[in-house]
Amino acid sequence: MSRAVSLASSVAWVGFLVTLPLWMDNLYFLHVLIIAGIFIVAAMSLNLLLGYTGQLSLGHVAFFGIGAYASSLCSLGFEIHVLDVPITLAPKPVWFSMLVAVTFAGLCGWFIGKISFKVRGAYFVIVSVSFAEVTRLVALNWLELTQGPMALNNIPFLKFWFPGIGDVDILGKVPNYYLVLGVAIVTYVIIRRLVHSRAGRAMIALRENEPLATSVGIDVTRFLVLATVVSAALAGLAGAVYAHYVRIVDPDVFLFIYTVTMVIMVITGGKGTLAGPIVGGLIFGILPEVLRGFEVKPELQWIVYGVLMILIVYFLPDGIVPAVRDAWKRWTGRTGAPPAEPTGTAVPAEARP
Amino acid sequence: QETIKIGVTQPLTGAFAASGNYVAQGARIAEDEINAAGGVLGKKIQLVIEDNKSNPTEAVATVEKLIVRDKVPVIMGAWSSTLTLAVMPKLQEYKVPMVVETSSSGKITTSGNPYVFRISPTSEMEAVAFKPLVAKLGIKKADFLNTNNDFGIGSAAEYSKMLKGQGVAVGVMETMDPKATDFSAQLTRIKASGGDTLFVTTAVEQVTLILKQAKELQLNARIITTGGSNSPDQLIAQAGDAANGSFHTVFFPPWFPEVVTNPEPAKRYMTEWQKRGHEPGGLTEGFRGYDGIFTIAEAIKIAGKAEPAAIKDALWKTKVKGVYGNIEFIKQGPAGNESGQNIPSVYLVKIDGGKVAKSGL
Amino acid sequence: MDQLLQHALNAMILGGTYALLGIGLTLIFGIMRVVNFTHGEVYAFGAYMMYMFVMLIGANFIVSLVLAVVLGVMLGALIEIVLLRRLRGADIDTTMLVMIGAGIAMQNSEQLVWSGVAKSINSPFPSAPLVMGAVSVSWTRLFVFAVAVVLIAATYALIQKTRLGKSMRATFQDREAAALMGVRIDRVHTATFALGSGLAAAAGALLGPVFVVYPTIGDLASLKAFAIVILGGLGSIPGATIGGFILAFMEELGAGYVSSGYRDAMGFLLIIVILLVKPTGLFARKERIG
Amino acid sequence: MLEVEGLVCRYGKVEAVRDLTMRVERGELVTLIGANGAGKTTSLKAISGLLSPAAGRIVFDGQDITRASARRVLELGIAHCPEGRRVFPYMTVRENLEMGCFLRRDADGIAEDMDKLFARFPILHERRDQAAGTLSGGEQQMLAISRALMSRPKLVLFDEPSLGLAPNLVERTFEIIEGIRKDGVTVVMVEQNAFAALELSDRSYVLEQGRVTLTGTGRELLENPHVRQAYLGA
Amino acid sequence: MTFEVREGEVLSLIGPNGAGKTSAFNAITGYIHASSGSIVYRGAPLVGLKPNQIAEHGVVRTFQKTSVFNGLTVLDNVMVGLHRRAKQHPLAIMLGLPGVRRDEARLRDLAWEILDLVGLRARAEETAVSLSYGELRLLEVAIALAAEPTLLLLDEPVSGMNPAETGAFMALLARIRTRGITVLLVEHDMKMVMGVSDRIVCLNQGRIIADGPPAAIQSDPQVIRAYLGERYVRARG
Ligand SMILES: Nc1ncnc2c1ncn2[C@@H]1O[C@H](COP(=O)(O)OP(=O)(O)OP(=O)(O)O)[C@@H](O)[C@H]1O
Ligand SMILES: Nc1ncnc2c1ncn2[C@@H]1O[C@H](COP(=O)(O)OP(=O)(O)OP(=O)(O)O)[C@@H](O)[C@H]1O
Ligand SMILES: [Mg+2]
Ligand SMILES: [Mg+2]
Repeated sequence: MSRAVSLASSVAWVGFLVTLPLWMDNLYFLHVLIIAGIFIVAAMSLNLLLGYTGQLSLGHVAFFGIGAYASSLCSLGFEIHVLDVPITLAPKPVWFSMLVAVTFAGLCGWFIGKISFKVRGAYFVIVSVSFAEVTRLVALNWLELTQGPMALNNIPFLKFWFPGIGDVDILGKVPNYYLVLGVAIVTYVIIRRLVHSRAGRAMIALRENEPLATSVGIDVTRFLVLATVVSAALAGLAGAVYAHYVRIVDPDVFLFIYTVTMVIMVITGGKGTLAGPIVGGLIFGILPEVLRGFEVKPELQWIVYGVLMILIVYFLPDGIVPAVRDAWKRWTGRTGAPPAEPTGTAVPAEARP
Repeated sequence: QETIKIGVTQPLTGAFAASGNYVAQGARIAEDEINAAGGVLGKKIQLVIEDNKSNPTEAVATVEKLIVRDKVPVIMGAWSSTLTLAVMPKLQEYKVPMVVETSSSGKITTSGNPYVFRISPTSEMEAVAFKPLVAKLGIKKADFLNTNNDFGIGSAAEYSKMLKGQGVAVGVMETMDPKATDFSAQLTRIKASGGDTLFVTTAVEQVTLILKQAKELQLNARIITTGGSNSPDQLIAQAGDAANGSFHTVFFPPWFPEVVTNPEPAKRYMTEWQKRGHEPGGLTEGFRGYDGIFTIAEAIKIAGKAEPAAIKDALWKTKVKGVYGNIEFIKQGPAGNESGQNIPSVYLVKIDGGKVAKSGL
Repeated sequence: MDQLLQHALNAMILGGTYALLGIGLTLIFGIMRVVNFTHGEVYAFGAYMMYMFVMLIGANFIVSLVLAVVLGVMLGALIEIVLLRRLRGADIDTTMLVMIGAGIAMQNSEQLVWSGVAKSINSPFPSAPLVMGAVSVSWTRLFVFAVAVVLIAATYALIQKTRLGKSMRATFQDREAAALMGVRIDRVHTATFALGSGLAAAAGALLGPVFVVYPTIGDLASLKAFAIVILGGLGSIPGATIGGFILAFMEELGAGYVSSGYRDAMGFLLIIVILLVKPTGLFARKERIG
Repeated sequence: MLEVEGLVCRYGKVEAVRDLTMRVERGELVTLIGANGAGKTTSLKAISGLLSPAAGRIVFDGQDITRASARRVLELGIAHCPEGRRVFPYMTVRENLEMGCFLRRDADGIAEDMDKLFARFPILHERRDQAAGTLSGGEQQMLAISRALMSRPKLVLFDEPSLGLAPNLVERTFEIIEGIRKDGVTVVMVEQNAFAALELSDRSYVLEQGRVTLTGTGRELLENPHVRQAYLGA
Repeated sequence: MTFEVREGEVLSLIGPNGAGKTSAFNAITGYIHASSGSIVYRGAPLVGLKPNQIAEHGVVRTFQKTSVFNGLTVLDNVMVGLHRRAKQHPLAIMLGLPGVRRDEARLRDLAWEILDLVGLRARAEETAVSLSYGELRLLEVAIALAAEPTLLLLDEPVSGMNPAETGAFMALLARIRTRGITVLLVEHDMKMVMGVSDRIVCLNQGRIIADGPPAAIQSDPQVIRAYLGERYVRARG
């Protein structure tokens, strides 16, 4: 796609999304879009790790949950006792809490990045899952701080001050919709800039061939940690937005299924592509609601969801966005399409060194 | 023909699935009975039942869905105290009343939410009712094992306060996650504590396992379950002889329907339950849904229209002869924002030789 | 002291089934490198089959156990043939995604068929426990432990003493070269997956009567199985066995002396610590660069 | 002994081999030469059953093996020593050799063959309990050759056996291959080292873009100006 | 073993398989840790540094097994190689400062220049997997060159190439030399080794058995016995 076409289409998209609440009066659908949007932000952040550095993080929800809890706790205030010494925090404004949450999630990302990038591949998968489980169990059991299974309730909503308009409450569907839209655009821009730079290339290089990447002077740990920090901070942002929208968080935000949802969005959309998580997020964010329209049992909906996932992997193994892009290339008759995937009966296995 | 929608949010899956499903089945019986008798205000009622998956955030989502998408004027739910507490702000936000059929935490009616109307007893009511039995059972030292949610923690707090007031020593207070299945560590500790009575507060699935595992570990303390969601019949069926000797509070004793305040609706409910082939073990739970829907239907009748504000006002005037007893609401909580609370009866039963026996209360 | 002994006994018994679960997964994840999210579902399947045979059909307990395991093996073979065979050579993420999809579909099918309500299974063993001084253990758990030990030994022998074991290793190191040696690749894949699944089903069928059965029991089981595999080193059967017992002891002692709420966190903390101290896992393989 | 007729192989839409015809007589040493990507490896894979050809016929000892499985082809007596070594990296040298005779059941014969190979390649004997993945490139190649011989094949397909070997080992390798041939085993060899290969071979085929463009005895091709210019760098 | 590479020369390392050539490369570039001994480059000790830190000193290698970034285009492969020459701070990147864009443009020009040098300009937009084998090996060198080496280590760059392709590669090596880059070469192709080296070191079992100009090495009896073999000598003459 030429630059002009892509620019025009992104302007059209943003225009469409900005005007959507003006003519869409189905509040429930707006709600679905908000939740999908929050997950898209999380999926975009996951894509930075999964798609660009090639590190399969199955604990990404930990950062999302940490963001949600940090922002909620900061805005609600708390009093805890560490070794009988009371520590209290007075409630802070929501915007400030969200900043704290993003920073804190980023710090957790830094910590996890530092300690876990000694291990790669399958081990990293498990370390990340373990990290998410541990955070969930802490949220579940540290009653004094998190209320455990009783959930943090009555989380305040965000207030913005706009010049000329004054205070705006981000409460209810429409304001939250715009908030999520804004956050999503910012996330997109940050990730886009990152991947089209030295840093992004370093990450991709690590994914493609780590020994070779280090041989040309790329500091593996540094860029993996950078990717985790940015990714964790953005996921934390998504979590904070989520918490102040639904206004309740419980330890189940750390559930594995949410990571899975993000992974599904990234991979079906097309990992390592900028638009992939958005497309995947829209499909898998809205699909459950579409299925609900058929008035079938929820279990059946989920079965369809699972089967659909399998079919997408079979028929669009690289994800939807690359498939569409290839189709577009073929349609516009461009040459230089990448060679067809090996589909011979015997696909050669990688020879070991 | 247009119908009047009534929202129901129950845990149909997850940790509290058994109880949630029973409540939903009881609610269905009430729905059919009301519709067979011509519905309310000349319209049929229609239950919209959503599964809150035993999770507070999901519970909020179901209430949101019921109100925003299905536009129900009134809701019944959400079984567990935690789930109920979670959805309460949404009721306030959308100004829709909810009848609470199971939850026991005191906070629900004391936090100043004028949209909740509870027909089930609070833990405090239960503990107070239990007081005379302390001496009768000869309790000297008690241990606690409860879920670490509002239901379990609230109950343990009320009971331990009451017991201390009676001069009973309190040993260990162990908690568990509502989804846990292996309690050997907690029970080993409780055994080491050496109390004569163990108070257990959780849903029936975990009670079954606790009875079995206590027996395996030779825990000799008398086990008393509180909260009324312990389905003695199911315990007998699933825990076998490990259930013998345990005590259970219930709010409806189907084994002796003669003792209840209103035998008439109780018999109707029990007959229909049997006819539909539902689990007999669910009788002690299903009646909550049955009563809840009747209460709501009566309120709609009094309101004269299916609108949230009108129904809320009408609930204060509602009087129903239910399985729970004579249901009517008294005011609780801060003045101006009171919640409704019903005062039902509490019963204590004992399992002996694979049978449920009366036991004092 | 009594308390410690009791905890140790509990851990020993639990370790047997953990080991079973871990060995099953080490075959599939450790050797085949399939991040198998159906493992927990096959575990649940085994438990539900046990429920069906014992409680609904009223079959003999031992017969039911055998049937549940056999069906688990068949289910594993089916998953491999239908879902994985066409993905030969695909990367680890792709197969993982398919397995997640399959896991979601399976879990919800279970929910659809059996409802979300927990089921319990009666065991034919006397409910009075075996008492040894201050400690006691139920006969059911003892039986579970014995069967687990037998299954572990049998699997170990199968991998070590048979040609199947060697062809498995060859196949998953270099599929094409193994084919050139005369190994029937498709069969090895199916056999490995089926064997692993059979062990998961066995673990489910054994633990079903000890605890209760509900559709999501597989979730935590699967995560723990992954933990065990990592602890013991990918693909190592003795490793998975030891890992299973380590995890059980960690959990039980942690629950007994630290906090029961953090019971399930113990294993995960252990993984994090071990991988930090020894980043390549307990049993690292040598690889060369260049 | 081996006849290939009109062989066509595709990878997706890429036609790697188009219309290849060649024959190998019993006891012959036949080489295939050609530039990178000419389809040499693909042809060998088709013969040994790793690839199913899109068209054509492959007959070995009177049996049609066009779409036979790799196992069947091996049973009939064709061993394939693949390009790029392809040893089992996490198995020891000995285990690799044992895999080579996976289909054989004669323990004595196996032991005898293994001793013979260890005598030929003392370095393998020295490293018999080391994981094959840690061997140097050349060591791995020796292992791969030995492994192919462990099945006592009638016909061996060698795909670039001298790749990455030191000159003296290249020489040794060719000696070994000559030796194998002297033992009565038929050999088909793909080689980049065209000079040595042509010198050694009875007959040779030149592959260009999936087709045979030239054929003749090794000596004839060595003299051929086109071959000299394109493959011998003269 | 002890040997020295002189500024600006092409030094070849030869020796039987398993002699330790790749291991020596790995030790120099930090992929394995030498058990003892020292590696000093232009006065700076390299032992104990990580591969990327060693690359910072201008010591860059290629790999025995062909190694490029498979999924990227040829141009992007080289862009990755230019990592060391980029000046972009992560925060500047995320904020989208104009300096970053300028730097990107500069890198792109550098990348084209390198592609011209190795002769891959025409294939710049193709993904690396679709290159022929010979082109892949050129790309490897291009990536290494992009990292601005002062010492370039090549591990068997022409293995698997036919004589014609090898000739082309030798020409490239000559062009690299004119840039003042020192080259350390490991190769089994004697035509190449003898053709391009200033000096040859022959290893056997981890030890140096000969060191000298090509002509001397070719006739060194120890080298012939351990490495070259009789036939090679006969063939030459
Ligand atoms: N798995 C594959 N998928 C797609 N194309 C392939 C695959 N393997 C080989 N090819 C293509 O098929 C053609 C023939 O490849 P083949 O490996 O048979 O060549 P070759 O003659 O053995 O070359 P070399 O000398 O490099 O080993 C080449 O164009 C190659 O790119
Ligand atoms: N990770 C390892 N573990 C054990 N031994 C190793 C390891 N890596 C290399 N070796 C051994 O060290 C020796 C030197 O290997 P190296 O790869 O350096 O040889 P080389 O000279 O490059 O040979 P070639 O020319 O065949 O590539 C070999 O005998 C090899 O088996
Ligand atoms: Mg080839
Ligand atoms: Mg080497």
